[in-house]
Amino acid sequence: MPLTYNIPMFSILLVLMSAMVIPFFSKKSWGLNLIRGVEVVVAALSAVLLVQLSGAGESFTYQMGHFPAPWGNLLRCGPLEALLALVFSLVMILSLCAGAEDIRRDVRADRQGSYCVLMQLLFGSLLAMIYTDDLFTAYVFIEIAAVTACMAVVAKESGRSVVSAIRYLIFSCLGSGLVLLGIALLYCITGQLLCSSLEQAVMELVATRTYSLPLVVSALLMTLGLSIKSAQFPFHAWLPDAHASATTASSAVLSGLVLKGYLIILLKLILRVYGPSLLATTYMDDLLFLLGLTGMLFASVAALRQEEVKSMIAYSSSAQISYIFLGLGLGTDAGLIAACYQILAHAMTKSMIFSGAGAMIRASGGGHYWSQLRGAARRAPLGGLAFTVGGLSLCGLPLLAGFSAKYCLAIAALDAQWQTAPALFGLAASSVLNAMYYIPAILAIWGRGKEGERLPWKWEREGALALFLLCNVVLGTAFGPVRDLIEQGLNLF
Amino acid sequence: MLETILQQRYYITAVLLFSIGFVTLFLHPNLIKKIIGLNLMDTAVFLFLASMGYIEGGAAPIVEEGAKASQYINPVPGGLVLTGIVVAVSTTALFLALTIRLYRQYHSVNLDVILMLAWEGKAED
Amino acid sequence: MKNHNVREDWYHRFLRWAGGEEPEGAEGPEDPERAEFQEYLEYIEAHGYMEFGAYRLMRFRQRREKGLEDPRGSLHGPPAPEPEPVHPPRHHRPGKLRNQILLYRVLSAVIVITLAAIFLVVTMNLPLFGRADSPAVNEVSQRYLEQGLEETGAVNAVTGMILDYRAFDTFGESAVLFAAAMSTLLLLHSPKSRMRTFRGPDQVLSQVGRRVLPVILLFGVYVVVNGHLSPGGGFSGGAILGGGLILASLVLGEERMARMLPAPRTSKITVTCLLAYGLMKGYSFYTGANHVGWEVPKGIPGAILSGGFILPLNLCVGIIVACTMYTFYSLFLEGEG
Amino acid sequence: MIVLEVLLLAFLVFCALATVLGKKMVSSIIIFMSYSAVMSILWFLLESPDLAITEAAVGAGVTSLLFFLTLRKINAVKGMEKDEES
Repeated sequence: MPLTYNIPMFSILLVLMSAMVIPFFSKKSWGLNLIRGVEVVVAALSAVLLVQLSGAGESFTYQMGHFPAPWGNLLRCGPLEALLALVFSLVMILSLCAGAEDIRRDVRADRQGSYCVLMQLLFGSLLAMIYTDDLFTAYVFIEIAAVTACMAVVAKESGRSVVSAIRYLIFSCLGSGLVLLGIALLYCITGQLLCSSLEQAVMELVATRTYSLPLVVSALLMTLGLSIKSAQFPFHAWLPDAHASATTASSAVLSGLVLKGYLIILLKLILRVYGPSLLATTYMDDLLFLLGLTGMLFASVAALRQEEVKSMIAYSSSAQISYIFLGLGLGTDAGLIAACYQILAHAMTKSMIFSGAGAMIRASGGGHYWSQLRGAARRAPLGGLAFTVGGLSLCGLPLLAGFSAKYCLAIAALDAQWQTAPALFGLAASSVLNAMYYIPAILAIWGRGKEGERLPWKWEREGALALFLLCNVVLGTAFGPVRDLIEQGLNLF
Repeated sequence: MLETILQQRYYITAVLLFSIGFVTLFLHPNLIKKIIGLNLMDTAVFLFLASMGYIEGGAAPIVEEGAKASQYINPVPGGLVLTGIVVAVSTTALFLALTIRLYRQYHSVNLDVILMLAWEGKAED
Repeated sequence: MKNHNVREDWYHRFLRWAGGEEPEGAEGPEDPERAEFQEYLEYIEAHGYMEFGAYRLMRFRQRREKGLEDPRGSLHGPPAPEPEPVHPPRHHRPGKLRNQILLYRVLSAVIVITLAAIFLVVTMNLPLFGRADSPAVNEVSQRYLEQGLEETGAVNAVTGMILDYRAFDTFGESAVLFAAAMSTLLLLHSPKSRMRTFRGPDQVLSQVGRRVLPVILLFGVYVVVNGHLSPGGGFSGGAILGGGLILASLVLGEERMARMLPAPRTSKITVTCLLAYGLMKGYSFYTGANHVGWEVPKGIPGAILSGGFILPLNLCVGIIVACTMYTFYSLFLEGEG
Repeated sequence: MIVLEVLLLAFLVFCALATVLGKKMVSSIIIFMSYSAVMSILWFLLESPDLAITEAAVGAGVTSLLFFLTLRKINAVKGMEKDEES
């Protein structure tokens, strides 16, 4: 076995254990530097793995311990997982760099160590969700993500953040309860927990037509639980407050990454456990499609009415998550590719927008209403640029990441059956709605506002924002290669 | 029918408890009750799992050398439940800590009242 | 509310304790805030628990009518330089609370009935309870039971499974505990509370506790150490040990306990054990997947020093759980008095 | 045996309803404690002593203790008003 195959296990353990080392340091700044350093290492390792796997066109399973497949825990990695790990670690580093000042200001000095621990545990749990092939392991790491994400919200000292954190926790617990019951039901009728063995067992059950009701109900329960956790439209009530009241880095990570972690599990359920054909016969994919379609429109309409910049961005996250559901619900390979593209594009774009908005809010002395942000982009030019590019990307300006994802989705919709017209209509309407709230916002921040100090130049923040911009443009222009990579990854998933 | 009900008694209790706990966590305005609901929900799933592992006539899985698997109950659900219990207690502790923090600020454990106070506070900023 | 003449049984004393009252004259009755608190409590009792906080809202309104400044102003960050023309919140009017409660009740009844109906139909279609031919009994559990003894060296199949076959889950679970401990630390610990007043041990409790405490601690250690031989293991033993530590803090007084196990020390112990756990499992993950390296000898099944890494892992998990439980307790107690 | 089991299970559901619908939070939590105790007995009957021990220590012990501490905290308002005004 090549040495590089150890990378998934090694990166998960490295991240989790680096989080556990932090309490030993008494100097506060070390924590942040340590976790960023570890993330750089993980990003580099994932890049190496990605190059190797996509070059060889293979995927592999890695047994955790001395015991083979159905007995021990298993990790599974192919090009798609490596790509996701790479993008996630990049987003994590850049968000933490761009939001570093806000962390120092918003989080009390004696709590910054704990904050770093929790962020790193969150990242570790996301990595584990990407790589794991075992449903129960996935559940455990979902819970870690729930606990730590909730604390990422509450780390900022304000009454509002505690209120939104508790709502977040309530919904998280509801979601994980449903997921756990779904896993238990599935275990009850198949006796397996590993995805690969589950797939066989489920196929057998479908062929012999036994236990079909529990099977469908378990799929429903898990889908419902995961869509509550990823704030898909009717269940998004907790999202805007939680994401808006957190500190900048937390908002960027929560919106960009945490929601996607749950969707990756959903993707695994669809592809590895139930299989697309079962979903089609039980109309599950139509359900996903309709959820996505309504979410695209309603969440965008809700975003229109927001007077706070971060609330608006948070609602827009819910709308963008719906695109992923739409892609999953199309039920075709192209739809799945589009969903994965949207996962990557939205991870990059949304965290960039949050970071840019954080810089602008800082430049306006903490005001987060639109009227206070008038002219903020002149005070924090790179932050304003990041917000502008991100907004335009979500509206669908060509050559940016958001456009490529939408294009992918539109191509996928053309091949679908009855879904073509509604999907295209939804895409168009939601793009118009996106433009309706992002364009006025962009005009407002570049407009003439009250005079203020320019935000002092910090390499940490400006560098991170510039890299964000670069990544976004790369993801938008390198449409072909990225799409091929995803396609290869999905074939090997 | 009645025989099946009697046979599946554990599963039936578990799903009843799950629905009670789920709704309490979802809709009860009192935060303490919500946390109790969370615990009910989790223990319900654990009961479901634990009863799934039971085999009539099986012994606890303290194995002896050369024994047949059929002498014992299935140990897998037991292990899962052990993991789950600890996860549940962690979430509960976090939830309770958040409740205490909220109470310090709003002097209430009723989520509706808290939300109302928070909204008023926001409007007056 | 206090009635010293009647001898109360322990239950009522306990109820009063849980109700937040201090034992026997801990403070003077002339405290003005105390009177206000009493009024508050009476209001709550008159209106049932649903109305918690409504009194506060009422007082808040009264103050605002009198033109006093908003006491909660400091809670929501520095006041904005220009007051915003924000719409008054539409869906959180106080008069609506009662309707909301009604709505909640109806909705909960409906949801309970639907959920229960769906699940009941599902349970009727599940494999029958207690049968040996249910799908969950398959080659996986068979191997755990039949070959677990030689493969892991643990007599207790459950311990062998969670610490050897499925050790990654267990690592994740310890990480959840650690995350929860860090979160409560972040939420409830404040440097101000170093000046907290320590309460001495309660007389009756201390007499009983002194005799029970060693037994509990010993039992906890036994359960942890024998985790691979008898029922129990790191989690159950750790929880018992944690309970013992909590009892110790009640018996010996929090001050002595806090000197012996201050919060930084517990977190360092926890972290050391977690790291040890991670290193041991990292080693066996690596060697297991690559089929290289030295394998830990399994020992004679049934002996205390057997099962390879299982005994040290159990010890680590036990210490992690015990420390975390104690951390929860001490943090929840912090800032009282 | 089966009668005992059914009785215990019915008691569980009853406890769950009582603890959710009860007015007094203290008594709710006491009922929750007995719920956990019954649950641990049931797991003992299901031949899972590991779970029974853990549930008895965690559910009936630590969780309930945390609940009581929280109740004590949230009813003890003393000194909080002062904090906010300063």
